Amino acid sequence: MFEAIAFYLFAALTIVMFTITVMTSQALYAITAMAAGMIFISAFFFILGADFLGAIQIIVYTGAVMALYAFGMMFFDTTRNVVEKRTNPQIVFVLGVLAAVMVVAIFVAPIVSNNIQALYPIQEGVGNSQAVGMVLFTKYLVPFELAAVMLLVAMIGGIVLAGKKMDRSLTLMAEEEIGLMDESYEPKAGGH
Amino acid sequence: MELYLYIALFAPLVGSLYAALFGGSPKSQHVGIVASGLLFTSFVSSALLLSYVMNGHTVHVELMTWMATGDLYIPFGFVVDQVSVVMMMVVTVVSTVVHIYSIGYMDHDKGFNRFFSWLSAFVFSMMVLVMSDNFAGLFIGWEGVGLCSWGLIGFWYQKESATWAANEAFIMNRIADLGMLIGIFLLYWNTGSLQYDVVFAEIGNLPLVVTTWIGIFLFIGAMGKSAQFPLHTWLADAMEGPTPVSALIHAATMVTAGVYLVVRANPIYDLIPNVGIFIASLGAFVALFAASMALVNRDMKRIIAYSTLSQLGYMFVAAGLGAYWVALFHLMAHAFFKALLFLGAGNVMHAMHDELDPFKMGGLRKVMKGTFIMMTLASVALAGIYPLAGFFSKDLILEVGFVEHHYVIYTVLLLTAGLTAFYSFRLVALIFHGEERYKLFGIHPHEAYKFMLVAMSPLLVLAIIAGSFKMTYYQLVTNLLPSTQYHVHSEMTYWIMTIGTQLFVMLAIALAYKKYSNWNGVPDGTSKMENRFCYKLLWNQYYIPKFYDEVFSKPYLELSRIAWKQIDLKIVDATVDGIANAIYKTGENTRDIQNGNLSTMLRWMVVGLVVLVTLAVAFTVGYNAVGA
Amino acid sequence: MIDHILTLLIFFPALAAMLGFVVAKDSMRVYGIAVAFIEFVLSLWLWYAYDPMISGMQFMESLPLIPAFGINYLLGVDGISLFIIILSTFFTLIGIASLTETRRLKDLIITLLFLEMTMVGVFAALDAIVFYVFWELSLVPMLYIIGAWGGPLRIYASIKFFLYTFTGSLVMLVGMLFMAYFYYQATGQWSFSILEWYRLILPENFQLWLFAAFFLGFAIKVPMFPFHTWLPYAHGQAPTIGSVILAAILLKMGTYAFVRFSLPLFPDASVFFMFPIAIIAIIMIIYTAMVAYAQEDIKQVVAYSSVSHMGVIILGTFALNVEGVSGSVFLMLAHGVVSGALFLLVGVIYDRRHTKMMSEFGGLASVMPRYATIFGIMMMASVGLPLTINFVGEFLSLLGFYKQSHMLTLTAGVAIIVGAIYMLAAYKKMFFGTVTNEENRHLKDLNKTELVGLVPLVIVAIWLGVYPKPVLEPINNSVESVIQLMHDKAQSPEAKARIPNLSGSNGTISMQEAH
Amino acid sequence: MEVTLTHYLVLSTILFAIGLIGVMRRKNLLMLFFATEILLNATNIAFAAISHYIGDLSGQMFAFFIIAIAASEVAIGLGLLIVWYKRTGKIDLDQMNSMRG
Repeated sequence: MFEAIAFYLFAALTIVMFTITVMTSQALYAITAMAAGMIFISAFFFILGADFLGAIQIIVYTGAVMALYAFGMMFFDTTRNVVEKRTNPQIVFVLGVLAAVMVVAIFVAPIVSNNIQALYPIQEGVGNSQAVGMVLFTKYLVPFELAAVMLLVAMIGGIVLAGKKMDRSLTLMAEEEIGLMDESYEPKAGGH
Repeated sequence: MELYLYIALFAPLVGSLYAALFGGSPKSQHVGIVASGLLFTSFVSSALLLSYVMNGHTVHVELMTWMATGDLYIPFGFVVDQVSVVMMMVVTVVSTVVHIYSIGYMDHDKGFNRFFSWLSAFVFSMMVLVMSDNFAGLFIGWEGVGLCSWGLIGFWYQKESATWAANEAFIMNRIADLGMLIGIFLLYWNTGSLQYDVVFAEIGNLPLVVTTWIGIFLFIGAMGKSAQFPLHTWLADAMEGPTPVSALIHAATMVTAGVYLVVRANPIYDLIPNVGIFIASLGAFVALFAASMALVNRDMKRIIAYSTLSQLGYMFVAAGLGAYWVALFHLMAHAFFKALLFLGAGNVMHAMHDELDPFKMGGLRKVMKGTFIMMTLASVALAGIYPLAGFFSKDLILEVGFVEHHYVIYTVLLLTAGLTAFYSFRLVALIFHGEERYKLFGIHPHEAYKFMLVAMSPLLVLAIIAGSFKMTYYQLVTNLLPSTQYHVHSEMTYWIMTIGTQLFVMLAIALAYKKYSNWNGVPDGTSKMENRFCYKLLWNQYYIPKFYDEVFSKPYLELSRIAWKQIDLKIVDATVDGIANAIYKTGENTRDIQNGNLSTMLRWMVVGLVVLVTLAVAFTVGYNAVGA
Repeated sequence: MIDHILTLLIFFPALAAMLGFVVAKDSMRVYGIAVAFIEFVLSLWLWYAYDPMISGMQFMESLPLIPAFGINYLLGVDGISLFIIILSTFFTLIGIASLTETRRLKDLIITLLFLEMTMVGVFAALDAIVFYVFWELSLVPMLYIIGAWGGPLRIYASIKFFLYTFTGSLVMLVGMLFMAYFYYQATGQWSFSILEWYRLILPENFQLWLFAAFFLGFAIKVPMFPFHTWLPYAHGQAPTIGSVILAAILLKMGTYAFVRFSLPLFPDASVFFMFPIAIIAIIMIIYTAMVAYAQEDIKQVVAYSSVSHMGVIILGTFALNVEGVSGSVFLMLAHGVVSGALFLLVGVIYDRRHTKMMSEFGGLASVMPRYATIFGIMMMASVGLPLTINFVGEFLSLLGFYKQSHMLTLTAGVAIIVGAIYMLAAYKKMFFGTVTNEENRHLKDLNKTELVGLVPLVIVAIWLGVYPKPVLEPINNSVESVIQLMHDKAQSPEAKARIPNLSGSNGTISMQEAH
Repeated sequence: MEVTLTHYLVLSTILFAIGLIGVMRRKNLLMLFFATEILLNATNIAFAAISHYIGDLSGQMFAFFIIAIAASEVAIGLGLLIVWYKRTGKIDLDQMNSMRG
């Protein structure tokens, strides 16, 4: 009972939050609503008994990712309303709903739930984090390491990309100067 | 004897090739002489063969294989038997005469050499036709004479009417040839061979239906060549050709090929008397039909052409009623006097500077005595007056009709005989008697070259005496053909019939003379008679050419245009181009997907997702449905 | 050398064409004629060495290309292909010898020699893949010839030609792959050898599908109604030499392939589709003859007449008996000679007047008597007069089909009437009457170069019409083995009944010999 | 009133649809990124739910990796975005048409 109430409550909250994210024209509203939505999602993970995942969700998403976005937004003019030219908004909704309906249709089909067997059953009496750790470091070791490397690469990539010529603000330069910069840069690239 | 056979057959071919060698060069007398000489050789060989055959032998040779595949085996085989030798004699005699005559007739023509090339080629084809020992060989000759007839009708190719007539003749013959071809196919698939002897031996074992169809299809072939209704229109138009051509091809030889075919295929037609009666009825109809058109025509050559048509009708009556030897006999006699008539008409034409309207002539007997005598005698023979050739052959056909109890046919033929006499002498009277109307047109007629008249004389002799060969001929051909004698049982009836016919014919002649020998002026379409419906009907050949033109030629052209412009270009081709264009347009339109706008791309991505998911659902549902 | 004569025949012109790039421009013509002549002599040697009494393949060569999939370089000739190969070399020779084109002559001759390679290759190939490769390759030189030397609409025409035939052959390729797959299923081995395929008896429903796939490729090539519309454009725009080769040889690929593939591989399907195809053939015959009659351009008349005659060939092929199939194979040669000659003749007048509209002419018989004579002979051959080459083929084709259906043959026989109508009408328009157009008054008659091309064709047209035996006999023997094979393979009772059994009447032919 | 797997899946789908709508609707690149995050989270819920109801940890593993990928994506994506913004001063999707064919 408690579970059900929690589910519906958080479901409603998440949907509302994400709808705001998608619909609002204020970037700050959007990011705030999204951060909230992320936290509410972690609630589902807890309900589902995936404690570790819930924790990760809060740490990584609400912590790291949202912080990144927040930092990113500092570069842009976020106070201003986001003006977007929209063409055929109906199509967007129709397509979205159609996709949803179809996916639901697949999910509710009996064939999906009946034919699946557990490969790595959840062991009784073992905590979620422990169980996750066991699977992660045995069966999924290689993907895990790869993910780690990927994160590292992403981190370095992010720094390199965003930090290129940080000493000179491109926004304050005239078009010609940027053009010149590119020209002076490109021969070097060609020289490699 | 084989040597003579080959000489008879190939001498005209050599003549043709010789003439063709000089085809491009201007007139050279020697071409005509060589061609005529070679034909004479052919004639002599045929005569030798005749004497050989009269002794009761036949010659049968096989030159080489023509087509052999599967079970089909067609050789170039030639046979000289009692029937073909008669035809050979007719062909070679008439063609030799015509060749010699043509040397004079075509004297001033630029295409002199070409003419002889075609003419000899024609004789060769005709010889192949009559001498072949199988239906395929017959068909070679059959088409060959058609080709030569095309070349000769359209000999003066500058003339629109001549080329038109040539094409008409060829195409009409082709229509009939299709029937013949089908007949040949039927013969092959039912008897397994096309050789006369094999076919005739087998034919009795076939179901009657098949035999009937064979008979019908072969006769359709004969109808085209012999210009029987409804394929008759080409013959009158074929008179556009030079007159010797008309004499040789469109009177004496080619048009009788149909009769020859029926005579040759007599074992088939013997089995199917119903078809025979049809043939006879059609023949009788054509006889009357053509004679009626000849009554009013004002073109000398066309009148003779209609008379040919009419006489062909007689022959078919005889052949249809099973009196094959009678048909062949009339064919022979007719060839002589009709060729003579045509050649005489050629002389008149020459004299009158190619004027064809007999109403513009008159009184020519004074200047053209020889021609006058010949044409008159030929007309007498044609009318069937005793003791000329026509009497023996034509009266015999009447007797056949009578004896076989086909009284309707008999009556029709009798009536036709009267008409024949009338229009023949209408022509003679208009040309040779009465006022010299040609003077109005400032023409100075002159008699033809003497050697032309001399060349014609054998025909004259034959036209007079051919009747006396009757018994010899009868004994000869009945070795091969059914030897029914056609005698009216009662002596009394016979004499009444014969004398009655003679009187009737003479009456017709007298009427013609009375009406036309003192003709004045040239009719100009205003007289009362010319405005009568009957006259107009006959004058316009029962409107049949017009009918053909309106119902077949023009719609065919129109339909062809539609087929090209509407169907081929607008439907078939447009569909093909339409498919190509559709593909091209699709590409053109879907280029927007690749417009580089990321937002649009995202949308398309979602569309793709939806489609894929939908497919997944659909297939799952389908799979489950089938699985259940 | 005689063992490898087919390889030699295929690749000699290609090698010579390669060498041709270094030959000086002025001597290219002589070089081309020499090469084509040698090739022609080689093909005659092939004929000389060919044993007409053997019905199966001769001079077979085999070289594995992709052994894993059973693709071999497999060549061989029988009576059916032998003469088409000779026809190809003959027409290349005639075409090059009577070439009047002056623009980029060198390129043209090189292209023609490459084309010759592909043509001989198609007819000599016994491996489906090799066949397909040559089949498609043949499009390229032709595309180039039309596109580079053609008339004003040449790009449209050449692309249409290429895409149209290419589409058809792709479907055919799919059919071939399926066929090979079936063979693999049946025997556990891959093979693309046609002779191996012959042994395979397919279930009837597979036959129907495969037949349809092959049919599309062949039908477009032939071209059969309603796939024929590329042909008038191709002919209309192609230079004379292009039209000649196209009409004489390339179209024969389709009909040849019917005899080589469709009939022996799918006997039941052949019987099943016999009547529909016969009806299409009859539509081709009559409808295109009518279209030809309506044309104003003499070249289009000849082009449509080609389609019409191809209808008779198809009809003969689907007669499924020795008479009909032999006739149709013979008619392929006949049509090649006659339509090739007619296109050459049209080219002659086009060279002089640069127009092909019949209304521009009239009365040519008096200006150009030699031309008129040869045109007349060829026209009569086209009309199918006895003692010309076409008659033998048409007669046998129709005769053969008569066994299958009376009514259809009667309808198809209208060919001899409608054929006469459009041909005579065209001839009348061009040659008869008086010279009305002043420009025509001083046209030159045929010159030596043109006569060199035309006289041999006239001789062949009459020689084979009078004495077809040397050609008909080998054709007959090979066709007999094909028919016997079909009869033996046929499963449905109807097919057994429709395809005659020859071993009863002619005990020498058996399946083993066919291989 | 038991919450079944289907409930979660439907929720996940709804969130996914919202994300999709956002992806299609947004022209501002930053907002577009937000929408992709929603997409990823929607799947995460589905994975976790399936993992729970089937009793298999693999689902959680996938969700885990998805989070890792999302993090990397944000890092790289934002970096690129900043560079782009520096160059053009705009982050409007419609302006990014250098891929136009």
